[in-house]
This record gives sequence, C-alpha cells and structure tokens, in this order.
Amino acid sequence: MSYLALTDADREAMLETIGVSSIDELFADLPAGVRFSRELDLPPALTEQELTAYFEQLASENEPAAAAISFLGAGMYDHYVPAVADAVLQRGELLTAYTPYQPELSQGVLQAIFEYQTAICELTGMDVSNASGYDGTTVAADACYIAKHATGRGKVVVTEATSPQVRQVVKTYAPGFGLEVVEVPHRDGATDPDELRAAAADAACAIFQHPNFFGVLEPAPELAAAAADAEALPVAHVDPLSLGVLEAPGRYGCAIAIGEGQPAGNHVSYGGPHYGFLAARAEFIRRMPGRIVGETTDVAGNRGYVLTLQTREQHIRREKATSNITTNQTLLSLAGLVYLSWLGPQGLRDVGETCMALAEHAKERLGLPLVFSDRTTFKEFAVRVGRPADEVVRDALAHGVHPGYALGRDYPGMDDVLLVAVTEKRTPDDIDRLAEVLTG
Amino acid sequence: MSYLALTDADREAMLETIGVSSIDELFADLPAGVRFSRELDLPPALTEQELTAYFEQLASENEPAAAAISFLGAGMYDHYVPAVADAVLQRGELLTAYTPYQPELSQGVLQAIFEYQTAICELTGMDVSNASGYDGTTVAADACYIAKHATGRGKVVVTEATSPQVRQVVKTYAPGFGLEVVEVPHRDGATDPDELRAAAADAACAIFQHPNFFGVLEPAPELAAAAADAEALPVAHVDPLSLGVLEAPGRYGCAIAIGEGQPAGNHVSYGGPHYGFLAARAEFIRRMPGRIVGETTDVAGNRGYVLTLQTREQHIRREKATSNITTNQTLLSLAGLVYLSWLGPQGLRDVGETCMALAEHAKERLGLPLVFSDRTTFKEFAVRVGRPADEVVRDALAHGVHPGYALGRDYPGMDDVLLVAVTEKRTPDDIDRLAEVLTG
Amino acid sequence: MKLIYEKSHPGRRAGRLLSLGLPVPGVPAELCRTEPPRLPEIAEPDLLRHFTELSTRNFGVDTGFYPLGSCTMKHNPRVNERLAALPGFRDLHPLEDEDRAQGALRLCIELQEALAEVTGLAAVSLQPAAGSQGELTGLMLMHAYFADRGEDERRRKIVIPDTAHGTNPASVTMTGYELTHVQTDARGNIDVDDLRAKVDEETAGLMLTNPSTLGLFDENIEEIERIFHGAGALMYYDGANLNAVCGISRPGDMGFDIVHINLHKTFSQPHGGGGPGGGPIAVAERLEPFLPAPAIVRDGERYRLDFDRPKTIGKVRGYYGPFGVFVRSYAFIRAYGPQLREMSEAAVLNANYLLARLRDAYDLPFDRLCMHEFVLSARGLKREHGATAFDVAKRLMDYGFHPPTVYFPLIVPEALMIEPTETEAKETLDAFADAMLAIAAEAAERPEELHEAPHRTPVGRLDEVKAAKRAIVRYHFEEHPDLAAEPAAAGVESA
Amino acid sequence: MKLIYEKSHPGRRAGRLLSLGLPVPGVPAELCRTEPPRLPEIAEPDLLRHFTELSTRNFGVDTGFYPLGSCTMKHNPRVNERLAALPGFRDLHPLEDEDRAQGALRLCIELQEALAEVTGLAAVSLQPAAGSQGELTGLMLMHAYFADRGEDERRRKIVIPDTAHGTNPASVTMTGYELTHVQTDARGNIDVDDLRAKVDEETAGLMLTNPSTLGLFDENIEEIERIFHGAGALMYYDGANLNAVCGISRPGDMGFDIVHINLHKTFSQPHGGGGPGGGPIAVAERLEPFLPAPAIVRDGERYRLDFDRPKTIGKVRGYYGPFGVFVRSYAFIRAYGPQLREMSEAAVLNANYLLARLRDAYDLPFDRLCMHEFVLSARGLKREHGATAFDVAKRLMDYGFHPPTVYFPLIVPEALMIEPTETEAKETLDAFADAMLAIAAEAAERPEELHEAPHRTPVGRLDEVKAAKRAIVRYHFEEHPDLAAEPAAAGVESA
Ligand SMILES: Cc1ncc(COP(=O)(O)O)c(C=O)c1O
Ligand SMILES: Cc1ncc(COP(=O)(O)O)c(C=O)c1O
Repeated sequence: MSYLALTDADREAMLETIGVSSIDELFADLPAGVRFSRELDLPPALTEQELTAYFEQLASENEPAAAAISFLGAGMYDHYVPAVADAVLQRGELLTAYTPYQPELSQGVLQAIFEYQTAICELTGMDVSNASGYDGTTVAADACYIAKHATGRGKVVVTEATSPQVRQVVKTYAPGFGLEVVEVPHRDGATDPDELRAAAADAACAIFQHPNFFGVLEPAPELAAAAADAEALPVAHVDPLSLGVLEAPGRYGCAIAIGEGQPAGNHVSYGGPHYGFLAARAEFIRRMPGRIVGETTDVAGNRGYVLTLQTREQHIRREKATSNITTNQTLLSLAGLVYLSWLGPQGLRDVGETCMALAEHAKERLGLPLVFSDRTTFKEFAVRVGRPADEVVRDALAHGVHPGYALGRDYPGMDDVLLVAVTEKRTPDDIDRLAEVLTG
Repeated sequence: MSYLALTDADREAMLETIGVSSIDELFADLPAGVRFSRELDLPPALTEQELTAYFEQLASENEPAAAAISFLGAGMYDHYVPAVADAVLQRGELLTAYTPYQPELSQGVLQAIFEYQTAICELTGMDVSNASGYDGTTVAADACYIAKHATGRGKVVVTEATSPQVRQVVKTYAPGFGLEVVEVPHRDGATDPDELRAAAADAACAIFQHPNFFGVLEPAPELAAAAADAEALPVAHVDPLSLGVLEAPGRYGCAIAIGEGQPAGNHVSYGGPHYGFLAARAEFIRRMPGRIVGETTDVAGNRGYVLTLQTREQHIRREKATSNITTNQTLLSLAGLVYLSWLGPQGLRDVGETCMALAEHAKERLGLPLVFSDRTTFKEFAVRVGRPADEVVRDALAHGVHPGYALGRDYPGMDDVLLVAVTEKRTPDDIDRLAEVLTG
Repeated sequence: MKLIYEKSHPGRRAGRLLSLGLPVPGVPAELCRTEPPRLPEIAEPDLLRHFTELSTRNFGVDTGFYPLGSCTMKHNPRVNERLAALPGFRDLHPLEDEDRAQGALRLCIELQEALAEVTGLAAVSLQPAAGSQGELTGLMLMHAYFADRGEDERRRKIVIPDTAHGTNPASVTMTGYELTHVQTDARGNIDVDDLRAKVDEETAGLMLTNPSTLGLFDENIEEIERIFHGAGALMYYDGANLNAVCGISRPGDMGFDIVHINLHKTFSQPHGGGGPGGGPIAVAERLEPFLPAPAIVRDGERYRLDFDRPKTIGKVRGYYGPFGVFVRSYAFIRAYGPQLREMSEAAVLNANYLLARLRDAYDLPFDRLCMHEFVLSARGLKREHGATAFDVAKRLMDYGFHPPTVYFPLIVPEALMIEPTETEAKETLDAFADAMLAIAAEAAERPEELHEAPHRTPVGRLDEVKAAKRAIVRYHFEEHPDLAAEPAAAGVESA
Repeated sequence: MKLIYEKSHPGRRAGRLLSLGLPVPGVPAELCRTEPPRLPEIAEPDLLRHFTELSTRNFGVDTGFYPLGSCTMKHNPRVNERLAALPGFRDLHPLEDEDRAQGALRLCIELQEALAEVTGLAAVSLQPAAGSQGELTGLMLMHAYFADRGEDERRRKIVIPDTAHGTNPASVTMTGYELTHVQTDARGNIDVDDLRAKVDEETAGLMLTNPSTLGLFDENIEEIERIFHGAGALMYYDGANLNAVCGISRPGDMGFDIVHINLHKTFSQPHGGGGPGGGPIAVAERLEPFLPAPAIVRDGERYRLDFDRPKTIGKVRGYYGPFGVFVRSYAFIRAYGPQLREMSEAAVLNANYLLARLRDAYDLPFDRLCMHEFVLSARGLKREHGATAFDVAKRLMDYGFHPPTVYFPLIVPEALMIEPTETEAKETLDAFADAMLAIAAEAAERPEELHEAPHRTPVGRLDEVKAAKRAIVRYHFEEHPDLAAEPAAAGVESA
C-alpha cells in the first residue's frame, strides 16, 4: 500500500529485534475463537487514479447548489466561502494536528481558538465561548445540560418555531438528562412572550431561534424577559450572519447563545462537518462543555495559550464532567474565524443587509401570498404556492431552479407552503428566474 | 480595494511624513504630455464572489478532458497528477517566493531545485541540468544557442518527425542566433541515420525527438552516432515518462537532452504554464542557460544550496550571457520533482509500460490501418481513418469521444491520418468506446 | 506573536460585497444591533500572513512523528482532501431532493456496509459526530432496547474498567445510567472474578476498549462475553483502538452488540487541531430498529433516506452526520480494500518494535506483546532522578518529536502512552527510540535539562495553573490584562 | 536537512498503478533502458513531510515583507489559485477544438484588450513566457518590421541606458543586434545629449524601463521619443516597472511602440520561487502584422485562433502562452477594474513613505521623489564602518524581513533597491524602516553583527565562491563529496 513505508527488509529486521519470527506471533494473545479467519469482504484496493475516477463518478451523481439556481435553506445556507478560508484549512500543520494537548507545539491552533472564542463573544455579546460543539443541534442539548445543573429543574422549553432538527436532537438527549421537553407553539409565525412565560414556569431554560425557522424575527428581548421572569435561562439560537444587523443576545438578557456556524465560512457539504457555537455569561464558565482556551505566560513571561479549566472535562472529572465531548469541530470553527476576519464588522453588516434586501425584493417580485404577512423576516420567508409545495419543488427543478423548502415536511397544515431562502449569492436575475418559474 | 491595506488615516499620515499634500504631487515628475487624464476603460471592479461567478462561467464554456473520453495528445498529455503534487504547490512559502537570490531565506526552493536537477540528470543520463526552461519548445532553441557557441557553426538540423511546435520555435529564434535551420524528412515515420549524417555536415547540432511526434521510437543511438560523425552535437528531445522504459540519451552519446516536462506532474492547462527541461554533458556546464543550483557550506560548515555559476548569467555577464532568461518555471518543475518522487523508479517504469500496453491494445482493438505499421511506438500511434481526420474528430466528439489529433494540420498528405494518444488514465473500456465510435 | 485583533485598524477590510442599491428593510428598533461586534479589521494580505504564521507555530503529522497514544495520528492522504472538495460533494445541500443526491447516498451506504464488515455487525448509523457521541448514542440504544423489553427501569448499571477513557464514564452519566467500576488484573485484562461479582440483572451493559487503553488485547474476552450475555446485558465496544484489529479480529465476533468507530483515527480523517471527527456506530441485528433516524437505505438500484423508524431513539445530530468526513474515510478504506489487514499488522509491528527498543530504559507495567500502542511508565526516572513523564514529554519536543499521551491510563503512574501508527518508517521509529533513550540518560546526568524543557519551541513551558486561575478566555481589547506583569502561579499542573 | 535521495529506501514507493495484465510490447534491445534512474524511493507520508519541511525553510510574500526591488512582490490573492484550478481551465487541452474552448479563448481576448488599454497600444500577443522572452520577441519584431521596409540590414543598433536590467543587453545579443550604451544624467534621466550623439539611421531602437530601475520617471521622455522616432527607430518599453503607472501614464502615450508586461509582477501571478511568469507584449498598429502566430481574435460572437498571419515572426513558445497565468492575472485585473490606478498610487505612496523615513540614514544617489521603488546606497556605511549593502541585506533577515535587491542597478555603488508594493500596511513599512535605521546604527556600533549576519536563519551565510568552484550541481549518491570537509573558499562573493 502506498500509505505504508515498511519494506520487507524493514519487517525482517523489526521482527528480529522484537524476538518473534512472524507478524502472526504478535497476535498470540488473541483467543482463537475471536480471530478473523477469512479476508475482509471489501472491494479490491484502488490506486489513487482509480479512487479519483470512482469518487468523481459518485460526485457527478449529485446536483450541487450550482446545478440549479437554489433558494433552498432551512438551516444550511449557500453563502459565499472566500478562497482564503479554504486555503488556510489546507495548511498541513493545522489540518493534521490533534487537539492541542501539548501547548508548546500547538500555539497556532490554540491562538486561533482563542481568537475564535473572542469573535463568538463579540457576535453574541457573551463573556465566554467554548472552542466549538458538533453542530447547531447538539449545542442546544449542551445548553439544556448546563441549564439543568444551573437550575436543578427538570424541564426545558423550546419554541415550535425553532428548527425541527434542533428540536429533534433536544428530544433525543433530554431523557438521559432527566429532562422533559415542552414546545411553545408559534402564533402567526412568531412566539407569544406570555405563552413562553407560562410554559417556562419551573423550566431550566427556554430556547428560541431568532430569526426563527420561518425566517421571522422573534420579539427576542421580550422572549428573553419572559423566560427570565420564570427563572428559566433564556437561550437564543442565532444565525451568526444576522448579528451584524440584529442585537447581540447578551444585550437583551440571554444567559446562553448558541447557533449553527455553517453560514459563516463552511460549505454546506451535505450537512457536515460544520461547527456549532456556544457562548454564555461568565457565571456559567465552569459549567461549559468542551474545550476552552485561556491565555497564560511561559517560564520566560512570554504570552501563550493553553487548554484551560480542564477540571470541567471528562479526562479529569470523568463521570462528573460537564460533558463527554473530546473531539470537536476546531477546523471548521477556524474557517469561521477566517471568514469573520475576512468580512470584518462592516462586511458582516453588509452580508446581513444584502440578504435582507434581496429577500425583500424576492417577496415583492414573487407577489405570492406571504404566510406571515405582517412579520419582519431576515433572509428567508414563507409563501403559499396554492398546491403541494413538494410538487412545486419538483416542477421548478425541471426548470433549473430549486425554489426552496416544503414546510409541510415539518409543520402539519403547511403542505402548500414554501420556505424561500435568499443569500447574497443570489442575484436579482436569479430572483426574476424564480418568479418566472413559480408564477410565470 | 480588498487587496490594499491603507486607510485614509494612513494616507494622511504618510503624505505628511513625505512632505506633500496630495498623492498627485508624487507624480510631479511626469511631463503633462504623458499623463493619462481619463479613467481606464476596463469593466468595473468585481468582488471575489462576482469574480468567482464570472470565471466559473468562462470555465464552463470549455470542454475539459473529462468532458469527453480523450485520446488527444500530440505534445500535451492527460496523465494522472497526484493530489500531493497540487498540495505542495499551494504551500505559500514556495508559491509566493521570488527566484532564490537570498539563499539563507530560500533553502526550501534551492534544495528542491537541486533535487530536481538530480532527477533530470538521472532520467537523461546527463551530468548537469538547469533549473528549468520555459517549455519543451524554447529549450530546443536554448540547445541551439549552446551548440552554436560550442561549435561555432552556422546551421542546425531538426528532424521533420520532431514536434511542429518545437520546429516552429527553433525557426523563430534561429535568425537572431545567426543560424540556418535544415529539416530532415522522416522515412515511413522514422528518421534515416544516413540522411541525418549528411544533413548534419557542418551543423552545430542535430535535434531529434524520441519517441517522435508520431509516437514512433527513432533509431536513437544511430541518430546520435550519425550526428557525432558529422561533429554536430546530438540533441535528443525526450518524453520524461518514456525514460523508465527507454534508454537515457546520455547513454547513447547525446551531448544534450531536452524535453517538455508537462507529462510529468503538470496539468495540461490549455498549454501552460509547464516546464521545459535541459540537461547536458559536463563539458557544457558553463554554456548552460538559466539558473543552476549548487551545493556549498555556510560559515559553520553546514550544507546549503545557492544559485551558482552566475557568471554565465545576464545580471552579471549582460550582453555576453549564455541566455537572457531570468524568470523560469520553478514551481512547475517542483511539481515534476514531486511527481517523479511519488512514482519512484518502478512507478516510472510502470507508467511507461502501462501506456505502451494500452496503446498496443488500442491498435489491435481499433483494427484500423497503421500508417507506420512496422514501427514500434510508445504511447501514441497514427492510423488512417479513410476520410478527412478532422471530420472524424468532429463526429466522434458528438459521441463523447475525442479520438485524437488530425495530423494533416502539420503534415501535408496526411489529411486522413489520426494521431491517437493513450495514457494510463484511459481504460480498456474507454478504448472499446473509441473503437465503437471510430469503426462501429 | 500578535493576536489578529491587535493587528486590526479601523476602516480596513478584506472581503467586500457588491452593493445592489436595493432598499434594506427596516428592523424594529428593539431588535437592532446597538454596537457592532469588534471583529478584526484587516486587509487580505495581512489576514493570510496571520494564519500562515499561526500554522508555522503548530505541529501536525505533516510536520513529524506524532505518537500520541489513543489518537492514531497517521498520514492523511491529500487525495482525500481533493475528493471531499469536489463540488458534487462540497456544495450539495442536505435537504436536496433524494433523486439529486444519489451519489452521496450511495457513498454513505457503501461506507455503512464497509464498516459493518470491518466490525462484524449487522447495521450502521453514520450520524454520530465523534466517538464520544457514538458512546451517547450507544447508551441511548441500550435504554431503548431494554425499554422495549420492559427492563429499562431495572437495568441501571453500566460496567466500566478502571482503564477506560474519561468519555466512557462521562457518557454513562449523561445518559442517566449508573457506573460500576471493574478492576484490571495482573496481566492487564479485566479482572474476571471482580467482574462476575458485579454483573447481575441490574446491569444494562459493559463499555470496553479492546485492545484496551493499555494497548493490550483482553485475553478473557470470551468469558466476559458469557458473563454479560448470560446476564442479559449488552456490550459496547469503544472503537478508538480499532486500528489494531482491522481484518484480524472483529468486535461483533467478540460478542459486542454496539461499536463506535472513530473515523478520524482508524480511517484517517485529518484531526484538524481538534476536529472534525466522525463516530458512526455499528450494531447487532436486535438493536437495528432503535438506530437514529433517518436510516440510509438501498431500495433496489435507488438509495434513499428512511424516516419511518417507529422505534428509533431519534436524531443525535443534524441531518445524516459529517458527510465530508465520510468522503475522506471511505476513500481511505477503498485505497486499502481487503488489505486493511496489512494496515493493522503494520501498526502492531511498529508498536512492538518501539516497545522492544524502549522496554529496558523505561518501566513496563505489563510485560506482554502489545497491539498498536503500548504504555510505559516513567516511575523509575521519577523515583531516581525526579524526572516525570511530563518532563520526558516536554524534552521530546527539543528532539523534534510530538510527545506521546501522558498520565493516561490512570492506573499507570507516570504513564507514557505511545502509538506510532502504521504509516511511520523504521528509521523514524529508530530516531524516536534513540531520543527516548537519550532522554532517559539525560534524566540521570542533567535532569534540569528535562525540568526546563522544552527549549526550542515558539514558547517555553506554559503556566497552566495561572491560565486556570485567571481564566482569560477571550481578548478584552483596551481592558486586556497583562499577565506577564502578574506573578507565576503555584507551579505547573500536569496535562 | 537531508536530501530526498538520502531518505530513499529500496522498495518503497508512494504512487502505484493498476496492473491491467495487458501484454507489454517489446522494445528493440538497443533502445531499452539499461539502468533505472535513481529516483527517490519513498512512501507518501515521508514524501509529504519532506516537501512540507522544505517549505518551512523558505520565505515568501505569505511569510512577510518582501521589498525585492524590480520584482514587485505583492500579495497573491488565493481566489486566483482557486480559479486557475477550475477543471474547465486546468484540464483543457491546447489542441482542443476551438468550439470547445470558447471560454478560454474569450478570457485570452479580454486579457489582451485589458492590457492594450493599460499600455495604450493597439495589439497584444500573450505568447511570451516571461519578460525576457517578451524582450526577445520585441526585438524580433523590430527585425521583421525593418526587414519589411528594407532597412533591417542597415539598422543594427539598439540603444540601452547604463541603468538597464541585464536581460536587455542579453536579449540584444541573442537577437543579433549590436549594443549602444547611453549614460544617465545627474537627475537619473537618460543623458539626452549623449543620446542625440548616438542615435542615427543605423539605430533600430531603444530599450527603456520607465520608471527606470532607479525608480525614477524619465523627465525627458518626450524628447527621447522625438529623437528615436525622428531617426525612424522604434522604442521598446521594458514593463517590469509598470506597477508604478497603471492608469497614470501609458507607455503607448509616451511613444513606445512595443511593451512587455510581466504578469508575475504587476498582475500578481505568484512567482513560485522562480516562475512561472508571463510576458505578453503590446504593440503599436504598425507592428501588429508581425506578432507571433497564432493570434487570438474575435469573430463576432465567436473567438478563434488565427494562424493565417503572413508577416508573423512565427512562434516563440508552445501553443498560446502560459494560460494558467492568464487566468490569475486577468482575475487580478478584474478585481480592480478602473481602480488599477489606486493600485499604482498606493505603490508609489508606500515607496515614497519608506524613502522619506530612510533618506537620512542611507545615501540617496538621486534626490527626487520616487515612483513605486527607490534605490539607496550603503556607500557611506561602507566607507565609515566597512558595512556593505550585502551586510545590510543579510542583517535584515534577522529582523524578519526579506532583503531588498542589492548591487543593482550597477551605476549605484552598494545599491539597495527597495520596492514595497501597494499591498503593504503602514505599520509594516514602519517596522521595516525601524529595522533599517537600527541596522545603520549597528553598523556604527558593532559592525561585526552585520558581517556575521544572518544569525536566525536555517543556515548561516553561504560560501558562494566554493559553490562556483566546486560546481556540485546534482546529488552523486555514493560518490557525493563532503564539502564540509573542504576548506572555505576565498571569501564570500556578493550576490
Ligand atoms: C479510548 C477513547 N475513547 C473515546 C474517545 C473519544 O472519541 P472522540 O474524540 O472521537 O469523541 C477517545 C479519543 O479521544 C479515546 O481515545
Ligand atoms: C527591469 C527588468 N527587466 C526585465 C526583467 C526580466 O523579466 P522576467 O523575469 O519576467 O523574464 C526583470 C525581472 O527579472 C526586470 O526587473
């Protein structure tokens, strides 16, 4: 195999040093009953050239975003990823390093994570961020675990207008945490603070997505206040690209801010890998799950960075750890850092405003009935298409346009509703084309 | 502009330090008559996202090799380029460095060139190689310039079976060198040593391609001997990928070996950039054009590498230099080094044998009349298609196959001849498909 | 070096957007951003230099030998990066119509089938994002399985050996189970007598790494299987060490019911300085109905997502798992094919060779042949010269090597856990062995060399106690403290 | 570090080929390879590490400030790399049917048009591979043009100023012309009186870099134009310094008939450690018929190659030029559009700022505002402290900067030719200026610091004389000499 370096001569010499006469002898400790006697039933080994041909074949059996003008979002978005982000991720010293357990050889990754944590704190208005969670769904479960231990309460509240992916994952984790999950229905596309307040009574936390799954701006400050009234931790699930335009959750009373990092610097990649971010107020720092990088100095007084507060973690605290996570999504969060640094504060605002402007333009251009007509939306909106939305999708695809997501898949009674996402990569021409296909 | 760092504040401060009040003042030395008063008539600036969209559009208006099963070669070949070669070329420290004038900061590039020179010497059986020439055509002109000064003669010989691209470039350069160019016709696809000997009388050098443009193996040792008899320098133009199978030119009396490096590690890229290699016997070392890296030691006795024998070069020798070249093709020759190291001696042989075997298989499978039926060929061969070959190409393309090169473009009387190239990337299935399209 | 925020200048930027001149809709005042986030303001040239410089201050497998035990730091083929970046994979939306994602679904299914074959189990879910999440998922499956049989109330206990990785007990707690600890015997196997006494009808299952974190294959595995299955309990295989046994011994054949696979270890997904990873789980037939939804299934010539899974535990992660990781790991598997066995054989050969070269200079807690990794102890060096495993690790950096894992597993004092992987050449192993021997000698002659190590790294030994005490976990701009001005903390805590 | 050949082990390899089991045809014995080439035998993991380590021993623009005069070492945007790698460009065969290469041909034509606009000339050929080849091509055009007018026999002389880059005279010789040298006046312009005396009916043309290699714009350019065109001669513009004047002054408007453009300088093709480059030439109407064939032309909506060029000088390079370079440079041009002027303004501002900060510490041969670069002299340092330009250059490395170009142009003793380019930030310029000032101070206080520099590089000052004397230009395997065992040579020759 081309990935192996040992020659027959090497093998001979090594076996001799070890003092055995064959490689089989090295496996002497394996009971006969558990030895695998036949050859693995796998397709024959491929050369790099064959590998390339086969995978190019598989890739060609998919229709990437570019294959159609795509307005599909619903949680994963076709935002522009700058070349510099991809280039940085291919630097071997970063790409092929493990978690930075040995700080003196890992200052590059450690400083990058510290810079990432700073960026997330700045975006969310929080005091502390971890080095990343798996994705935008599992960080919601993480938030519940923090809240459970912080409040000792046995229930969590999630708004129905929060991404179905997120709600499903929370429900999967909750029993193990000893938590019950309560959903608060949306009213005309947004959440009613009073309903949330009522539901949040003796809840550990209340999670709401903002902008929510329908693209609608929630009355976020009121929702946070309502949760706080019930002494449940207010948790906002936010789109990082909205935070140049929308207020930082930390500024309207949230205890924890979480979100899916993909829109900021990651390719959609059929759903992963991406990064989930999780930031909180200082009081929760010792309950944070996962890696956290802290600043310190070396023996000579030089500034340096290390993994810190490790007594929270599984490798020290074991069954009392704040989480079991070890491997996280550092490389993807690095892409996030590069992307956010590439944009800067003004660029972040520009992206948000461009998406909003294009989405608003699309609403008008389409002229289809808006499902939540008197709500403000960010980059996504729901329209009625007068017949089953999945049929509309299929027909539009035949014309080279992916018009969006059929909401009926997650929300009963919305079979005729299409969720249309408009990123800065869509042009007014694209929108005209969408209008032709949907209405023309 | 996103590539510029200066802010307005920076500009102010800098102008003040300079002691001028505006940027215009910096151009005070320009006579009014030569100032450009209007705005450049160029399309408006594009953002990176727009740039990507526009160039993807342009790229989509081409049909790359993969768009058809391609048997097109004739000088540029669709060989497999390993991922590791592309990855190494994207290392910023190598990609964005200039010619290594300052060796202490350039050991990476210098050692790589030294390793490349060694690989070229090993392939060709020569004593010295330069750091690269522009491509496989200009190195032929370089060889003529060496030969002219080495022999003082006023004429060069090139075989007609040498690539038309190479011959054209030699003819363009020759007058400036004070050289006349004589071509030796091919006989049934190969060159007659006696004809070459006769033509080479008082010639500075005799250049022959082997395998030649028709893919045919020349009687290389005899051609070299014939040139030597006439005291003309024998110059072989070789395919690097043939040298695992075919003898090294240095072993059969050539004074100089040259070639196009593209097949070894470069993508076809519509004809460039690639690297031309040029290697010679030791006696010509001080006549070599271009950069040469040599080994030395530093003040502490550590091994190191530097640009050497610079007294040959234009920046020192000026009008007496052995060449005017400065910028060469280092990055592409680095790809060559990575590729050859990736293959190793056995891999190089395997590539050559695989191409030969597939080409032979294709001859049989096609069953079309071979133009040079009793010649041995390497990876390319000429067949008669019974009607204008360019029509055959057009028709085959309609069936998703590019069957080869219409030789009539360069050789009168060969309008019905197709030059078919078979690399290791073509499969027996591809060949069956070619057969169907051409004969079925 | 400076933080990117310290290089920031108002008004600079790299990325720009086209201004379309379309009206920007108003946002209700109470929702508007009041103060912009202080993201870096930097032009592209300096942006690129910043991250390039950061990379030069980091050590990866591309840099050199990285024998970090339990992490399987093997070569990451660049072709896998090229393949994962193909637009057909990279730009495919997870909610894309199934008919338009057949290649991706097919890749997932072929990977599932390959993992089922390698583990010797019936069904696979690719959803878990990493090994730790595989563990959570596996334990959730145990709940679901026993709930389905009405035994979940009763079976509250999970047995874990004292050699287990910290994620195991943490996962147990996070899924609401209780821990039962079992000891290790004199040969490094699970103490079977201790085990018998602790497994009963309240036991839900076992979590075991085999070969263990000691790098030893448990010789009693068949007896262990009888004990657990005899008690109606399930067996979970922590696949972190699968690199030792591909094609040689299969967890399913050992009797395990649930296995997680760390794609970023055995199957070469680059670890990226901390992730991404992939933690697919393979399970026995009887657990298949409970796997996360959606399942990815074959349907004749077609491939589709099956959401109709009445008994599923639900979703553990968004969509179908880290697809880009699947591309790389499946490419890696296809490059070996049935010769995956050669991969594991080379990994075990390399480990035993290093062990043979080092066994006399360091303490060997369990004197056996090892599998793909082994654990030494610096106990002797510490007792005689005051040189700890931590010192040895730091000193290795001066020799140009990444240190092994230290102080794990916990049952071995001053542990040095060494995993060379299969992709290292003999001369690399020899150079490392020579360094380890030289360091052992230095410990005797000039131990301060070790205490003060490393000497040739971008920064010296770092004060981890100060970091934890001050908890400066973000840049504070104008208010950022100057830690250099503050006294060093109590002394350096071990990693 | 070791050479890759020193890491080679018989039997190792990285790349493998599928064996198809097809018969391999025999090769006539006298043509068969007798001994295999001793290429490296190395597995992929060590192959990748070798080249990664090499890269860490090299300095690029990505590493830091690179003010190498005359080379325009500006930021190389990564998006250009991404675009050049698009399969539609990267895998397109140059002999592909024109209808199947319309995007590539269109790109070439749009680039030609952009270059024509920037240079103010009528027609462009993209064929030359670099500036030097652009020069050859330009001089061949002069021959063809005059031959066409029956003047080629007579017009044998090319005028070149003493500030010219070495390629200029070398190109003159290689095209069979004779050299006429002209001097520089007290302000750094061409000495017009000297020029008048030397230009006559035997003069074929002038080769001039403007701004000159002194970084000065020739104030007499209009008079120069009258002299040459008055004598019926042609004017060639060496475009190496075009970065100074884009959108500000056009060679065509200055009267030049032929211009080469270094795409790897002004238009940001990464220099790759020595290449590739691109050296398109732009010419006036009257020279268009002689341009290399094929021409790339618009034909209504279609783009094609025009081989029917009866007066062409022929081909100077294979196919149509270095296409991949065109992709990068055209992308760079489109990123600026008409704001290319801002690029040149920033380049000139940066240079003048540095000049202002350094003029008191070093000698300034011509006291004028500079354009995009400037030339200082270490004459004073040498006279007073024995510190040469070479010493200053080596010492700069210890401060983390790439040195400027030294000992060029030849008319300035101890020349330091400094070109910051437009992409550097003010604080970078300040840091460099501080270093230059510190070094000037060191020269006075402890000159040995400079003589012994560099101190912080992978290798120390290298013995270039030994390299030239021994001429070890390849690895010799078993017979490779040990140069360390040999005495140092006469002393270090200056670069
Ligand atoms: C033995 C063992 N178990 C579990 C894990 C957790 O796996 P992951 O890091 O993929 O979550 C690891 C690796 O950290 C490990 O070494
Ligand atoms: C002034 C000048 N002229 C000509 C050249 C030659 O250009 P190239 O290196 O592209 O051949 C250079 C660069 O080396 C130069 O600086």
